[in-house]
Amino acid sequence: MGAQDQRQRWVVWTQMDAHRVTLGMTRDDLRRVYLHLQLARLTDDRITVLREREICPPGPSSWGHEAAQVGCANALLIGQDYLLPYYRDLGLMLAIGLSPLEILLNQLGRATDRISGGRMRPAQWNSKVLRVISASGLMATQTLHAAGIAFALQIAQRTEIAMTFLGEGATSEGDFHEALNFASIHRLGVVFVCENNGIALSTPQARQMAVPYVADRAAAYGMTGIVVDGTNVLAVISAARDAVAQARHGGGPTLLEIIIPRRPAAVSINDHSAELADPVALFGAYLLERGDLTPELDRRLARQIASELDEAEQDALAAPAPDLASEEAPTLASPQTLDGAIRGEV
Amino acid sequence: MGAQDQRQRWVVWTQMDAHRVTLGMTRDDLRRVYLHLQLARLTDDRITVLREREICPPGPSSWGHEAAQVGCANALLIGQDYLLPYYRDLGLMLAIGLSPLEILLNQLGRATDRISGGRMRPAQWNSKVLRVISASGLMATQTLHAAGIAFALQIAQRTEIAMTFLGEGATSEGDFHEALNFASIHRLGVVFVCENNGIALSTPQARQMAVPYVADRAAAYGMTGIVVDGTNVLAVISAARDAVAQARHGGGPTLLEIIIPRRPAAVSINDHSAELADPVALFGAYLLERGDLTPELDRRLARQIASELDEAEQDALAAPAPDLASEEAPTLASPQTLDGAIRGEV
Amino acid sequence: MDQPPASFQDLSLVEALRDGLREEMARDSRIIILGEDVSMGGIFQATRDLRAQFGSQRVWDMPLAESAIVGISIGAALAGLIPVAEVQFADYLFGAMRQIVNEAAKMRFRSRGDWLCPLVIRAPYGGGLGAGPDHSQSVEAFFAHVPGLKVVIPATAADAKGLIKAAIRDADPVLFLEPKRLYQQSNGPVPTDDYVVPLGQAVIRRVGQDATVITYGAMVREALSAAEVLATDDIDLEIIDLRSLQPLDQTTMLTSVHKTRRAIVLHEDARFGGFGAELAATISEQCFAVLDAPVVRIGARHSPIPAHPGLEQTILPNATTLIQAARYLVS
Amino acid sequence: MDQPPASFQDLSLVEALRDGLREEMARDSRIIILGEDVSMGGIFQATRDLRAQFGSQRVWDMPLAESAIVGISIGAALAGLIPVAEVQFADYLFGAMRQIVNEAAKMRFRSRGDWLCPLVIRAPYGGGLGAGPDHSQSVEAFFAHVPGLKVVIPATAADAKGLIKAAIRDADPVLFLEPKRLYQQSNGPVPTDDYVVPLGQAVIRRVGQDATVITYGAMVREALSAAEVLATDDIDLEIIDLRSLQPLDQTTMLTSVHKTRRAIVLHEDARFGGFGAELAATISEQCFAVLDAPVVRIGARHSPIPAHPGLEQTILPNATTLIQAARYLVS
Ligand SMILES: Cc1ncc(C[n+]2csc(CCOP(=O)(O)OP(=O)(O)O)c2C)c(N)n1
Ligand SMILES: Cc1ncc(C[n+]2csc(CCOP(=O)(O)OP(=O)(O)O)c2C)c(N)n1
Ligand SMILES: [Mg+2]
Ligand SMILES: [Mg+2]
Repeated sequence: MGAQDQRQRWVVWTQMDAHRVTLGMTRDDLRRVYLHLQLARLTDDRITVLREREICPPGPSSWGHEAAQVGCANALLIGQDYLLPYYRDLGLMLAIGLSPLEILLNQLGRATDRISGGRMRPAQWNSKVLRVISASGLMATQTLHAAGIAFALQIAQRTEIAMTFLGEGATSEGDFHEALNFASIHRLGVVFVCENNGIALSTPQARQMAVPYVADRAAAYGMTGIVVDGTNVLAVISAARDAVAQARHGGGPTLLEIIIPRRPAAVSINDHSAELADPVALFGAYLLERGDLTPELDRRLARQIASELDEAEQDALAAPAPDLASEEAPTLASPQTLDGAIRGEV
Repeated sequence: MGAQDQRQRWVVWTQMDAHRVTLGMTRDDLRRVYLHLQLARLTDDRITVLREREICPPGPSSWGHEAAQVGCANALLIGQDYLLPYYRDLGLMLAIGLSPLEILLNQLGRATDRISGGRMRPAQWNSKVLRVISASGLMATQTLHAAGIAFALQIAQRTEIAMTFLGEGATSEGDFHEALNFASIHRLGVVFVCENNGIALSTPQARQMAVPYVADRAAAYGMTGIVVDGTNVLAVISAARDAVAQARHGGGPTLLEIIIPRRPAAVSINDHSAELADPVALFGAYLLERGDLTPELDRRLARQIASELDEAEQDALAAPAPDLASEEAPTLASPQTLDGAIRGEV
Repeated sequence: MDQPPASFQDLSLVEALRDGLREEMARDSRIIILGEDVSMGGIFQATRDLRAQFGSQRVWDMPLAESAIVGISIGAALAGLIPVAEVQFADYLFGAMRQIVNEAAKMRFRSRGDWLCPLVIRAPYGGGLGAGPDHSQSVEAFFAHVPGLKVVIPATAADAKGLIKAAIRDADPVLFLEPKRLYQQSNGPVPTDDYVVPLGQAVIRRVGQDATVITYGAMVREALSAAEVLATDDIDLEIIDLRSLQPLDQTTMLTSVHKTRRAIVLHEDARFGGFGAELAATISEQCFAVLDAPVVRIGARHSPIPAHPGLEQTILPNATTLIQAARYLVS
Repeated sequence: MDQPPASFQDLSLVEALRDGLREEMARDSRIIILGEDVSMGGIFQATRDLRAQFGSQRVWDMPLAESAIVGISIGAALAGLIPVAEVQFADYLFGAMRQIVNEAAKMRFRSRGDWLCPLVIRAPYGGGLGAGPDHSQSVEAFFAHVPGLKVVIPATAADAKGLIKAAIRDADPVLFLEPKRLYQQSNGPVPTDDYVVPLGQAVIRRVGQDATVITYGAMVREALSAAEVLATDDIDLEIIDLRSLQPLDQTTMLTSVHKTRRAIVLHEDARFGGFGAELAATISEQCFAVLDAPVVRIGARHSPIPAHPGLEQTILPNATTLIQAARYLVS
């Protein structure tokens, strides 16, 4: 490990120490955060393997986004606040309570998938009980829904908030502007989280916008704009809690930008610069160093998750494929619209 | 005249003095500007009268917008730079060379109207020779066209620029965001002029945005944002020339916000606070005070414009109504699309 | 309505519509109105006085952004409100099409019924007012084609009231298109009591024997006045007002054509690819054995709609077009 | 093409398309390509290598904003370029609909011909790849209905090349819809020389006697394979590929139906309010006297299109649907 890495590590540890104190997090809290980070990472890894075996369809990875997502989850009242995530938010979904089995049923589009039951491609999240609004595959549309939900909550004088997620590419859409504008006019209780990984498919940020930070866009709306380091889960929790508190208590919306690290080309155990870019490894190293985690516990945790994933994989593979002809038909569209025309009608 | 008005006037005169020097404007230049302001005002007044007589259809007035529009016209290479105005830009059109007759033919939707020949409602400007792009009745769509034109000009390494106009209400549209974003990414030669009159139909600015100035939105794009007083035509010329120069020489786009005065309830000759809110009266008073205009010249000018308007009104009323059945049909839509279906085909 | 109600009033279409909105808002506090300039009543005064009556928490002026109007409404509906959004002109719906087609119409489907969008989008549509190519369009064909969306068009004051109530009470998104040239017209008596016109029920506006005219919106009036003229020629038209295009009442339409053996489909929108094509295709198929002549389809010429009233007339169909077509068909 | 050209190559649809783009770009330096991720070739690789060949001033990655892609293209066209814009999936066109319908399609009209928009909007459309409700839609009905817009859909590699050239050379806006499930398929030989397939000319893909199938896009293949199966039953289908919906070649279609006296209209899009309604209505009207049976219309069920391939199949039509319909019709 080079001197620079050492120094960098020291800086991060110190920041983390400060955050855990401010946040008042217990050892159990910290371990739960770490569990969620690992769960996100290992589930994503498992999906990658299943993709290579052509069992799961191709799709995005949440590598590097774990701290952003788990961090935000730690700021919410789960099951009360409304969530409008995007396709990359695997870690968010796991952290608020979806099980690996639910994730894999969704990946495989099984009949028992409660997310969409094969109607949507995987990772278009949805959960009635967790108040996750069903996501389309379109960029930035959900930001307006989030503002609309917060608007309704304000009218009803409720204290739940809405939190929505999108990539930096999606901020180029007109809907993003319209959503931020409306939310700021009425000081709505909504948090717009931008997971900025610097690229949109193949398009780098520089071809997407002329500003260094997405959060610079907050100025156009007189709204709070925050940039936070997405490798540091405690920093994310801290920023997300501030934004949520402001939203919940009438202080209006926040544009919370989380900088996602670039995935290093190859990761080896002794490569500490790679560790620094990996939010999961980083937090593990920190907890180990501070004695909040032991190597045994770490391994046990990984084994537990792996066996849960094994079981989930088996169950998901055994689950039945969906069947529109049966009981699910009425939710296809409203009953009336189904009557209209019959395929191959002669 | 109260002491405060006196003082305010003195401040404005001083500012104007400074601008005329910086701009290097001759007496003739100043008089031409004044002529254009008066032409805009008197043509608008005439249209109002014709509306009251139900000869012209209802429509927007350009009262108070004259200095904004005439000022911008004075920054352009007319017939070379591209213009994408909106319905309120009567003063701009007159200043770049449309005649009162052309305006009135358009108001009446006559066959000889070269703007749209009755295809569009009045004031949806268009002129091939003046490089004014035909305007729709939709808000903010033209901002993307302006960026697209500037983009093409940049690719062709030309030095013409594009200037587009819109109200503050129209900035809420997603297209506005997408246009500014694209223009700033490529540092295009385009000036976005916002004529901020504080209201959109019945909706005040406070229900349109949470920022005090439209120009605050420039920060979201890393672009130049300028606010200028729309009662002071020389200040507008100065700001518009800066923006145009920057656009023409590769410095990128500007969001130029011009604050339009609210029309005072009633205007009397001795009401100087009203004079201060009226960009035409204000500039006239300034030129009189500085000896660049005499009362006789002022009256002669008004008479000349009035008689031109009289003539234009007569000619426009005498002009024929459009006739789609005749020579104009081919421009209706592309020839093929006209063939398709015939009204009342049996 | 099934039973004729007790008493009637004479109202314009826009007044009746407003009454419907008012009664529903009084009935259900979840209903909110939002749109550009709605607090002062909107351009056509459909929401006049509602803010005064129901307060500022029920009637909201929106920023000038149509995608936001629909997208915010979707969100508000998801959180339990029943938004009635006004889009100032139907032509502006194209700016909200992404939210309408890809979001509102698909929400029930994609969430397996977990999330519904009980929202109404109201928009004045159509020509006849010299409003030009981007303020005169008929847009029903674009939306009736979208699975998951309902499309409703009243032609009378009574239906404006009864249908807006049904639309508001529907659990799914409804596009409510108002023929703006009829706003100020009083056409038919409006029942004073609380009634609902169910979606998906056409009505026979005139009983006749010689040919069936299937139409909706502003063309209903044109059809009725054409029928008056033709009656003097001994041509007796049956006139059906569809009222709702999705769901579509095929039964009323097909039963009538089985009786008259001749059909004319009439709408103001461009003929090519218009909703009339669906109607004509269905009738041609279902009444193949009984039709005495091809179904006649009348619509606008395939052109943008000019603003100048004289020009506009040369593009849009009207009673005269129908009269010519009916004479040709029945002769 | 009128004369069969000298030599042929075997290319996939997307390769032929790319060849067409490449040849046009070499011919006319005003042509630029723009869209999301086009410099790396786009999701379906239609623009691969074009940046390398023509330089960064001819191929532009756009921000993630579809209204901008079309609006910027309109501006560039007005200033003298010929933009060929890619919208990554046709479903995203709804986000650009305001610019397409109210701006591009009306520019010639409203300016009395002063300003033209010679631009092409390319978009992959349709299902069959398990891409779900908002990445599988067929959108032709929405756009063929718009006065001022042309709509073109190739079904073979050769046509992809010939039609994209015609679209680029057209003076007005053209929506070019590419059946994405055919991208990687080689279907038919592609002439190597410079040729153009004029817009508005249908082609007879198979000559037959018993019934005419009018179709386009991905359904052409389904129709051809259904015809093979049916030939063993002694049912002989004539198959017409429209290639362009606006302008529409009515002559080829009507002449064929006059010959076979039976017609089936087939498309992948939802049947209700789909473009097939226009075709069926026109045939029913123009061939009234000769039709032996009602025109059969086949399209998708009125539902969003599910992602799961098994579910998707239950919604979209295919060769089997056509086989059943043809047997019923001809029996
Ligand atoms: C309206 C729309 N346009 C384009 C796409 C295609 N698309 C899917 S993901 C993507 C890139 C998104 O990038 P970003 O917002 O930065 O999110 P990231 O995947 O990087 O997290 C694009 C262009 C889409 N799904 N929807
Ligand atoms: C897309 C669209 N939405 C709404 C309208 C209706 N409309 C016409 S003018 C106007 C207000 C515009 O206000 P602003 O942009 O401030 O311009 P101003 O008239 O004040 O100069 C509105 C809402 C429209 N023409 N287009
Ligand atoms: Mg990204
Ligand atoms: Mg304004």
